[in-house]
Order: sequence, then C-alpha cells, then structure tokens
Amino acid sequence: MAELSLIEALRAGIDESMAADERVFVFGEDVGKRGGVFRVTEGLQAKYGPWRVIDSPLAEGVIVGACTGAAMSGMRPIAEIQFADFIWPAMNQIVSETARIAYRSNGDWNVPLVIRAPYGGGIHGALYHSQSVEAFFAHVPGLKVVVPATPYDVKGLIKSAIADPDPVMFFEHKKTYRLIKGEVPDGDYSVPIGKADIKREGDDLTVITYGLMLHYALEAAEQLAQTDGLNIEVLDLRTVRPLDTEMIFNSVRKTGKVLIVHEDNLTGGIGGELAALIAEHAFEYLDGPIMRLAGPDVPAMPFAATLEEAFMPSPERIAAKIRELAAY
Amino acid sequence: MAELSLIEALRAGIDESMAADERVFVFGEDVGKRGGVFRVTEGLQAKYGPWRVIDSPLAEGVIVGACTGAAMSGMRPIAEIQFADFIWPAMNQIVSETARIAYRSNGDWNVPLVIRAPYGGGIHGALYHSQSVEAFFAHVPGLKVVVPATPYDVKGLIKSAIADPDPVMFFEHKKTYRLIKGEVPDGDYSVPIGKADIKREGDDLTVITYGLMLHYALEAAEQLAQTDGLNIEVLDLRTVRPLDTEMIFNSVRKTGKVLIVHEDNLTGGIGGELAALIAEHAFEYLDGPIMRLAGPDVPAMPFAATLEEAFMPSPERIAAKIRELAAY
Amino acid sequence: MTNLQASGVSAGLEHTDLLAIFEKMLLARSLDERQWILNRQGKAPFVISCQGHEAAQVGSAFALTPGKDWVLPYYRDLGVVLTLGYTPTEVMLGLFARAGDPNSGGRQMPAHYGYRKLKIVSGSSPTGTQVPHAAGIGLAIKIHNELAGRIVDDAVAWVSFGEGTSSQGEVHEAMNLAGAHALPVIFVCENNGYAISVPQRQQMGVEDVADRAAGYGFPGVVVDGTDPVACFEATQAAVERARRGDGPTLLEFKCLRLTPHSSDDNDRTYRPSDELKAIKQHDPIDRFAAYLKAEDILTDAHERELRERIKHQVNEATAAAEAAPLPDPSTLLEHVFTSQARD
Amino acid sequence: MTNLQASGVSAGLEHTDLLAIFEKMLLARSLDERQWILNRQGKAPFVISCQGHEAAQVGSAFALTPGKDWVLPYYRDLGVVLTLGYTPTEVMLGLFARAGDPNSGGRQMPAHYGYRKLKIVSGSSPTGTQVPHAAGIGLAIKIHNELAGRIVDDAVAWVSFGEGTSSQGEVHEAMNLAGAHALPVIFVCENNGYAISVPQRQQMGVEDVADRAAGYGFPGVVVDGTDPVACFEATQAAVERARRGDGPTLLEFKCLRLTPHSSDDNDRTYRPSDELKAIKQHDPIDRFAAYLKAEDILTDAHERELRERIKHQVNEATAAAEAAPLPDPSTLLEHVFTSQARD
Ligand SMILES: Cc1ncc(C[n+]2csc(CCOP(=O)(O)OP(=O)(O)O)c2C)c(N)n1
Ligand SMILES: Cc1ncc(C[n+]2csc(CCOP(=O)(O)OP(=O)(O)O)c2C)c(N)n1
Ligand SMILES: [Mg+2]
Ligand SMILES: [Mg+2]
Repeated sequence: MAELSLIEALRAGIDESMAADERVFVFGEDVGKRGGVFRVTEGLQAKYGPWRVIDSPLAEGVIVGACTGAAMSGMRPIAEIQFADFIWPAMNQIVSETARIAYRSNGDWNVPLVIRAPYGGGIHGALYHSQSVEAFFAHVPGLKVVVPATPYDVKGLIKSAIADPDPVMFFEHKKTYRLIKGEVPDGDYSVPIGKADIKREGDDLTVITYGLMLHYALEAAEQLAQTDGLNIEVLDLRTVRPLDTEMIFNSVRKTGKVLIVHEDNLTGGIGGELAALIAEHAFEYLDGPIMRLAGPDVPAMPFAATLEEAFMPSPERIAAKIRELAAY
Repeated sequence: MAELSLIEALRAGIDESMAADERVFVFGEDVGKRGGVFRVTEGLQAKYGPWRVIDSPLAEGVIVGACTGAAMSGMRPIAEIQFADFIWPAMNQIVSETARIAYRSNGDWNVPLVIRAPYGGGIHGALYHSQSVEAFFAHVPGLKVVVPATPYDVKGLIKSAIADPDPVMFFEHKKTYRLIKGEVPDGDYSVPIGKADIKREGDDLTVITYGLMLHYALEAAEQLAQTDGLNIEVLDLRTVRPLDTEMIFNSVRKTGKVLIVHEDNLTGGIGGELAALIAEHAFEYLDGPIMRLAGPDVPAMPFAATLEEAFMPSPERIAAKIRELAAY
Repeated sequence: MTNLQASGVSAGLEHTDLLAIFEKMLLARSLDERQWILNRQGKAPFVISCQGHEAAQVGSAFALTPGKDWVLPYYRDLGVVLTLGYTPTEVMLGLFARAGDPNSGGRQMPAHYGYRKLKIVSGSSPTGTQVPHAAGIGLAIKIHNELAGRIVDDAVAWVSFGEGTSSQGEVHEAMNLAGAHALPVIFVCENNGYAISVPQRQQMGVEDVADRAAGYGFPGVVVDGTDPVACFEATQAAVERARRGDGPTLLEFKCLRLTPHSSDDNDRTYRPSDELKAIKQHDPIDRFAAYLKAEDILTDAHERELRERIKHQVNEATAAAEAAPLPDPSTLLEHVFTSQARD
Repeated sequence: MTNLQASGVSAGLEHTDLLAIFEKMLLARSLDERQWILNRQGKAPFVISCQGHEAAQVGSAFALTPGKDWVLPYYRDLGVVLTLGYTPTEVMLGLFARAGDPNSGGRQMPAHYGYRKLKIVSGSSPTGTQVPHAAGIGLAIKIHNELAGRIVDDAVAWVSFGEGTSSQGEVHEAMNLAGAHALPVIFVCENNGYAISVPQRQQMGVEDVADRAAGYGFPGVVVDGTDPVACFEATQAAVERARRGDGPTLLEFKCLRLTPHSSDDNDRTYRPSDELKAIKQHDPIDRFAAYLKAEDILTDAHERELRERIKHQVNEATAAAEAAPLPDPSTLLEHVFTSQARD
C-alpha cells in the first residue's frame, strides 16, 4: 500500500500493463520525451523505448485511426488525446470505425483499444481545455466509457481497460491528477468496468456522480451531516457506459430521492439517461423529483476566473441542491 | 394550397429562400447536376447557376468548415451532408467552431449556417446510411436542432433555419421524403424553431416523438382509439434543441402518463433528456413511470431485412407499449 | 498497352499467371454483371460495381501474398477480394445479405469486404476511414521490427480508395504518418474521374493524385489502370520497397467507371453520353483479351471455355447464396462487444 | 539575409516602411517578454509566444490591407495582429482576461485573436480549424466575383498555422478546396521545427511543408522566416496573385521558436540545450536591427528611442489592462446565440 496521486496511480497502471504485455504501446502527441503535457507517461519512453511510447503527428484522426488498425492486427494500443476537447477530429474514427468493427464484422474482428483523454475544468483551461465529453461517447453503442475519480479506481480501471478486448474510452479529470491522493495497493489488481461504487453510505438521499464532482459531492455530504444531520449516499458511477443500473436502483429504493451531479453541460448530459432509467424502472420508489445539478448550457467553460467559477458546480451548490431536495 | 411530398416542400423552401436572398448558397457532395443523391436540390443548379449550388469535394470537414467561414464573412450557406452518418468528419468543425463562435467571440461574430442531413432508416441503408444522430448535436450548446416530420413543417422550418442568425442542424428522415405528403400553403410562411406541435389531441397518455416515428405513433394512436378506446395525445417535438418544455409539461399535466418514442438508440437518446426534464419539473403530475421506446443499443441498423425490421420501432410496437403504460 | 508484353515478361509473370489474372478479371466482371441483373429483378437492393477497374484490382492484388499481407479494400474491389481468395458464393452471400456472408453476416451493404482469415480488414461506408487503419497496421509491423532490431515481419498493408476520397482529411493524415516513419503501406488510388457525379476537376486542382506523395516523402506513381500487368509491376515494386523497410508508395491507377456509381445512381443526369461510349473502347477486359490473343497466350476456344466455366460458377454461386438463410432476427443484439460473444 | 537590401528595394519598401516593420517587431517582442514576466509574477496564468516569429509575422502582415483582407491568425501571431491594428492595451486585456478583451471578453485564453472590425476572424485552440474557414471566405469572395462576372471583391483570406498543424486533415481539405477553385487564399505555415515537444522529423517525412502545394495545384514557397523583407515580398506576390483571381499560394516561413511552447511547457525535457543557443544567433530582431544599421536606416540613438517608446507603451498597456474589470459572472449565459443578444 502506498499513497499515490491519481496521476501516479494511472502511470503505474500503464507501466505495469506495458511490462506485462509487449503488445501494449502508447501513441499520442508529446507522450515521448515530454511524457505527455500532463506527464502521465513520464519516464515510460525512457523505460520502454521510442517504439512503445510513440510521439504521433498532430492529428487526432490518425491517432485513433492508426491505433484502431494496429489493434485489429493484434496490438493493444493506448491512444492519448492531449485534451478531451481535441477528440473531435477523431470522432469519425471512433463512431464509424472503432466502436462498430466488432458488430459490423459479425464478431470476426475486434478492437482492443484504450483511448485516454484528460477532461474537465477548474484549471483555467478556458473554452478548449476544460470540456466534459463523456456523454457523447456514452451514446455510442460499442464503446465502454470509464470516468474514474480516485487513485485506486484509476489504476484498477486502466488495467481492465487495457486488458479489455473492446474499445474503452478512458476519461481522467485533469484537476484530480495531482489534487486527489489515495491508498493504492502494491502489485496487480483491477477494478471491473461497468461497476459503480458507493463512496459514502446514507439513507436520506442519493447523489449520483463521477469524476471531480464525486469529491465535491463527498465534501457536501460531510458538511450536511454536520450542519443538517443529513445522511447522504454518494454513488460514484466510475463507468458511465454501461451504467451499473443494479446498484443505482438499489440506492434509489433505499433513499427515494436522487440528485444527479455532473460538470458536463446539463442538457443531454449523462444525467438525462440516469433520470430516464430511474423514472422508468424505479418510479414507484421515488419520494421526490429527480434533480440534476450540472454545468450550465453554454458552449464551454470560459477563461476568466469570474466566469469559470460561475460555471463550475461547487460543494456549496451541491449542498444547497441537496437541501432543496431533502426538504421536498 | 397544394399537396406536396416532404421532399418537394423542402425543395420549395430552399428555392424560395434562394430567390429571396442572394447570400444563400448550397454546398455539398453531388448537390449540383445530380441534385443531391436524394434530389433535394434537383433543378436548383440549373436555376441559380453553378456558383450558388456548388458540388463540394468529398470531405465533410471542409464542407462545414468552409461554410462556417463563408457564413462569418456574411453569406448564408446551406451545407448538405449526404447522409447524417457521414457527418462525423465535420464534428470538430461543428462542435469546436460553428457552435461556439458567437459565444467565444462574446457576440462579435455569428454563424448563420444551416447544416442539412438526411437521417434514419427503414430503407435498406444498412449500418452507414440509417443512423439517427440528433442526440449528439442536441448536447452541444450553441446549436439548434430541428427534425421536422411533415411537408408543412419542413418548409416552414427550413425557412426559419435559413433566416436564423445562428447555426441550425436540420435533419430530415429520408424515409419520409417521398412517403409523407401533405398540404402546404402557397407562398411564404415559416414555422418557428423551438416550438413543438400537438399533432393529435388526447387525454389518456402523451406520446412524445418526432421524425418518422411521429407517423408511426399517429398510426398507433388511431388504432388504439378504435380497438381500446384510448385517447392518445401525440406531441411532435419538431425541434429537439431547444425543447419546447412549456408544451411538453402542459401535456404531461393533462395526461399524467408519458411514452417517449425515438428511432435513435435508446441509451443517451433524446428520450433521456425529456424524461429527466419531466421527472424533475412535472414530477407531481405523473401517474406512472416515464417510458421510452427506441432503437436498440446496437451500433447501427443492419442491412438484412430481417435485422433491419428487428431494429425499427413500428406502429405495432408503439401500440403495445402504449397499452402497457395505459394499464399501469 | 503497347508495351504490355515487355512488362509482362520483365515483371516475371508466366503465361499461366497472365491467364490466371485474366480469369479473375473475367470472374469479377461476370459476378458484377449478374449482380445488376439480380438488382433489376428486385432480388438485390444494392449493387456497386468494379466494372472498368478489374485490371487494376486483379493486377495489383496479384502482387500480394494472400494470408500474409494485410488488405484494406474499398467497395469497388471485387477483383481484389476474388484474387485474394473470396469464392463467388461468398460474394453472393454478401449481395443477398445472408447469414453466411463472411463480411458481416448480412449486416453491411454488399461489397463492404472483411475476412479475418484472409487478412482482409473489415471495411465500412464512410470514405477513407480505412486508410488510417492501414497506416496503423504498418505502424504495428514497424514496431515489431524495431523491437526485434531486424525485419521479423515483412508483411505490407495494401489499402485502396477512390480519387474523390483522396480529398478526405484522414487520407492525408494517414499518408503523412506513413511518410514520417517509412511504414510498409501501399496506398492505392483507383482514379475513375468521378466521385458519384462530381468530376475530378471539381474535386481537386491537379491531374494526378500521385503528385501528393512528394509532399509526404515517398514515391507516387501513375499507372494505366486498364493494364493489369502494369498494375502488377508497379505494385510489386511497391511491395518490395515496403518489405525492405524503405517505406510507402502511392500508386494511382487510372481506371474507368463503366457503370453508374451504384444501382441507386443515374449517371445520365451528369455524364456526357459520348463519354461513356468513348471509355468503353478501353474496356480493360477486351484489351487484355486482345493482347493475350495477339501473343498467342489465349485462344478463342480457351476464352469460350473460360467464360462458360465462369458462367457456371456464377450460376452456382447465385443459386447457393439465394438458397442460404437470412440472419435470424434474434441475433440483432450480438457482437456489440467481443467479450460478450467470446465468454 | 545577405540579399535583404536588394529585396527591400525590389519589394518597393521605403525606409519608413522598413522602420515601421522593425517597430512592430520590437513591439511584439516587448509585449511578449512582458507577458512572461507577468506570468512569473503570478499575474497571468498563460502565455504563448511569438518570439522568433516576429519577422515572418510582421513582414507578411505588412503586405495585407487592414480592414479589407480577411485574416485568420493562430496563437503565435502577436506580430500579425499588432501590424493589423491591435493596440498593446487590447493585447494585454486579452492576457488578463478582462471584460474589454476584444477577442472574447475574457472567455478565451490569451492569444486567441478575433476582432470583427479589423476583419480578424475569431480563432480557437484546436489546431487547424481556421484553415477551412479561410477557404470558405475565399469561396465567398469567388462566389461574389463569379455572380458579378468580374472581380468586384479583390480581398484575400490570409491564414496561418504551425508545421505540426499541417498534419491535420482539415488543413489538407481546405488546401484541396482552394486549389480546386483557385480561391484567393494565402496559406501561411510558420515552421519552427516543433509541435510542442515533437520535432519535425517525427511529424512528417519531408523537409518542406511547401512541397505539399504542388499536390493541390498551386505554388508553394519556402521563405527565410527571420527575414521580414523576404516574408513581405513573398506575401505580396501571393496577394497579387490572389487578387487577380489566379488562386492560392502556400508560404512556408522557416521560423525559430525562441521560447518553450507556452508558459505551461518546459522545453529542457526535450530540446538539446545547444540547439537553443545556436538558434538565438539568428534572432530575427537582432538580425534586422543589424541590417538596418548597416544600411544606415537605423541609428543606435533611434533604436534606443524606439525601445524607450515601446517600453513606455507596454507599461501603459499593462497598467491599463490590469486596472480594467473582469467579466461580470452574470454574463456567463450571454451570447450562446446571436439572436438572443440582438433582440
Ligand atoms: C464520408 C462519406 N461521405 C460521403 C459518402 C457518399 N459516397 C459514397 S461513394 C462516394 C464517392 C466516392 O468517390 P471516389 O472516392 O472517387 O470513389 P469511386 O466511387 O469513384 O470509386 C460518395 C460521395 C460516403 N460514403 N462517405
Ligand atoms: C486538435 C488539437 N490537438 C492538440 C492540441 C494541443 N496543441 C496545441 S499547440 C500544439 C502544437 C502545435 O504545433 P505547430 O502547429 O507546429 O505550431 P507551433 O506551436 O509550433 O507554432 C499542440 C499539440 C490542440 N491545440 N489542438
Ligand atoms: Mg472516383
Ligand atoms: Mg511548430
């Protein structure tokens, strides 16, 4: 057991997978000597050489496209997209190719590819270095979409993602990289894709969230336990596709009230799908409206500190919303 | 008044807008002599010349990118994407550029651009000529997303879209092009973006839908009126972003029961957002779970008739689902 | 075509090879023509043709090693996949969207090839997306060799696309990557002068797509795509270069599109009627037959016999495929994930 | 730089022009240096530099007609926007993300230029997306002229990007379109040899990005990007060509990156230490100053006076911008749609 930051745990997971399987390689912009602009792959090129940690040209389409081809031919690539905001040139590959090659070939081919990207804001990243993109990919059948929030989960999930025979979108909240630290077991373990995790038990109300917002929700929950005597359950999705409906419905059955929190824009975010599932399949257990707290519906998070702050859901705003719902 | 097919009404709308405003031009693959692979622009090049109806190279990124630039410089382009399935190479332009230029320039610039694309299946189009893509774009702040289902609406909405100072995604269900006919007034009129329409009044249950599914839902409703004495309200969204929440909530308040129907894959479709809005803001009026009937979660619609049929929501399936919910 | 004999010899093709090429060309043409008939009979909703591309396709594919080299064809490449091992029945199973269609079990449109056992990589409809895959396979081969410190894998990735498709950004990105690392990729542009209705001059400001290769640091070669031997030779040179580790080549085969774009198209709306008449004079099958006869490699009797045999094959394939079952609707949800299918 | 005088003369630049160019170069450098100081002081979270690109930027922009030509710069183009009319205060308002930032009202990162009144088109962070916009503006100009049957609009669209960005598919698509229709677009590649940490040899298999132009059917020109007169001349020729309706040009300016990629970067992790030393010998400002002095166009005293004046300007701009208000948080939801703002 060691206390690692989220980025250290992530790097350790990639490192161990590379050591264990020579088919694993990393392809992306600045991943080599520079170790990635966030330093996720720092030291890995020195360790594994320039042909396992490869600086790509500045072209996301071919980062994903080439990795998709390499994966079909038997490799286990990890494609790094420097910022999630820059994944769009690869959208055609991801949606039309990567995600549906297994299906379209009737199972003849498969694409064991991990596409990693740092997402999210609160770091003065402005309109193009702050975006949350998970909902787009969660709408694509054939993709698994993972959004871990803790060092333990990030390491366990990156290992599952690399071992997975199908494409996995792996989104890391860039603000958590160094901010979030936690215990990580030494040696090999994995966390299954598709399983949520109750990060805090409670029976008054369920907060469903993931990523950086998990930490803000936990902060809000702790505060409300003290100030309002509220006992909040905090459910960390960890994977937003497929959703762990069993754990979600169980929690709703217990608490009867649900607040969904995400940083991504409200409209069309993951919250919609969650609310729909609950409103259809756990309707009779609901004691109040399903509420959502999310980033506002503006094209992205502005640069100026005043506007960035106005965009971000915060522990205080989460607490206020919990109070509102709890009082319903 | 004349009875027109949907495609005739659409063409008439484009034609009238081109006649009225010299800044309007069409840019897309095969839109010229060929009049588009569906013939939406048939005759328009002959009428307006090769510099107002322009065959583009086979590259959707620059179709949208060039139209975005032209729009910023004062033109009113209509970009045609040959099939909605082929819009992904333009995703970077649409999400990163077109949708957020007004916002990012603090209102200094705007992009009066219409991006048209035929979508949807049931025409033996297989995995890459059948897709529904509206939910992806409905998650992008800065875009309006229109999905008309009748000749009257398509003409009125294309005129609004072309006149709009902001980007509008305009999706036409390709199966409705020639299948759906209806009365269209002669001369100029428009249908506002963002307004839904009750296509059938009823008080037992609300079906919320759009596109081809509107017609299937109406069929189901008619049938159930006769066989089951059910009085179904059918709400045609027409615009899926922004949603006409006022009309939606009013209908829910009246009927207490909601079935959402779309052809797009279930998970992450428009139905999620709709259910979330209703489950939050019209919760106390609900007399039953919010149900969704949608395309299954497979990467796309297969070619073989057996599989295509297994994919498509049909009037029969809609009727069955209505019965299930009505009985709740 | 004047120096066809010379090149046939210099390329090291035996008479049997030339006849084998001719046979595959004929087979491709016959299967293709039958598909149009089936389409008109209402039995096949969609046909897309190789007619006019057979020489390029068969000649080029003949320079590959089936089962070793990776092949990423596009929808016109019936001649390619037949040369690499598809049977006529397999082709027809695809046309009829039968469960036994090796490409996709009837999920994709006809001519969306893919066959793992032949290393023919699954393709799709969006134009050009296969080109980055080929670069990625080339990269994987390069990685194997670099990690071993020598050439342990001398396979090549062969990928094709139309000249219209060369406008797509992904094609550029893939060629650029292949050029940067001298990847063993053979880029094949089958230039038939049209992207559906859009003539080449409306698509680009150059005559030869091959001119682009210089901008990526590798050779670009223009080849008469109605001459199978020239196409074979050019491909063979590119294959040797790639196997040696010297990097990619862009081959541009000037082909003819003898049909409308597809069975959904009507090319009379945009194609001058005399143009089609003119290009029919250059039909690659007729030209190669004439050459083989002039060289006494083929006799009229042999040709008749060949055509009979192929007609029979096509009949049998059509009957077998038509009789084969459609996919069971209950399989709709299968293979979204591999894990799902394999555990 | 040896023939700089000759080209200065042949390009028709007066001494006052040369001095104006020098002044803008100095101003760009000074503003840029001040930004790094402010960054180290914790007052500016992000800086991205023009240092080493000033000659190319100012020289090239000097050949444009401000307010007539459309300009789509990228994030390094401080020298371009200053030449076209940005004031130092406006630049600093962007750095500090103030409400009065003309680019975005503090919404975008610094150096994301855009100013409608100067026809500087709003730019973004994703690399290369501005290049299709330039092609589209060129298309709009072409449409105006074609509909009129003569040249009624002889504006050009000038667009820039780094050599790393030339790998993006959209850049290819835009150049291809411009080539197909001979659009009045000037493509400017500022090649500094790096895309953040990735050296050019890892990005592409060629020395000169300009080689690509031949594949699109228009000229590609390699220019010494540390020589402002050469950059002016090459741009002027391209502008004239475009105004005449003869189509696009690709200009490649060989520039130097004298700083890390941005204030978030640490280039010692990937850049050989002697390399930076070596390129500093070619600093475009020093070279142009030396030339102007050798030609007796600039005296030491004049240079000192210029530098004083600029220092003063930069001080004033910094103070004014720092004192300006931040955007009001209540404006967060504004301008998602234009209609919303205008009615
Ligand atoms: C991304 C994308 N856009 C549009 C289409 C529709 N489409 C199919 S084939 C084709 C023309 C292709 O022309 P070319 O590349 O020259 O190949 P050819 O058919 O002439 O052999 C078009 C526009 C598509 N399949 N994919
Ligand atoms: C689509 C996209 N991918 C990645 C990035 C991150 N990024 C910003 S600048 C840059 C390098 C650009 O290099 P080059 O084009 O050579 O311009 P230079 O900075 O050297 O002037 C990268 C990778 C981005 N902004 N956009
Ligand atoms: Mg073609
Ligand atoms: Mg550079």
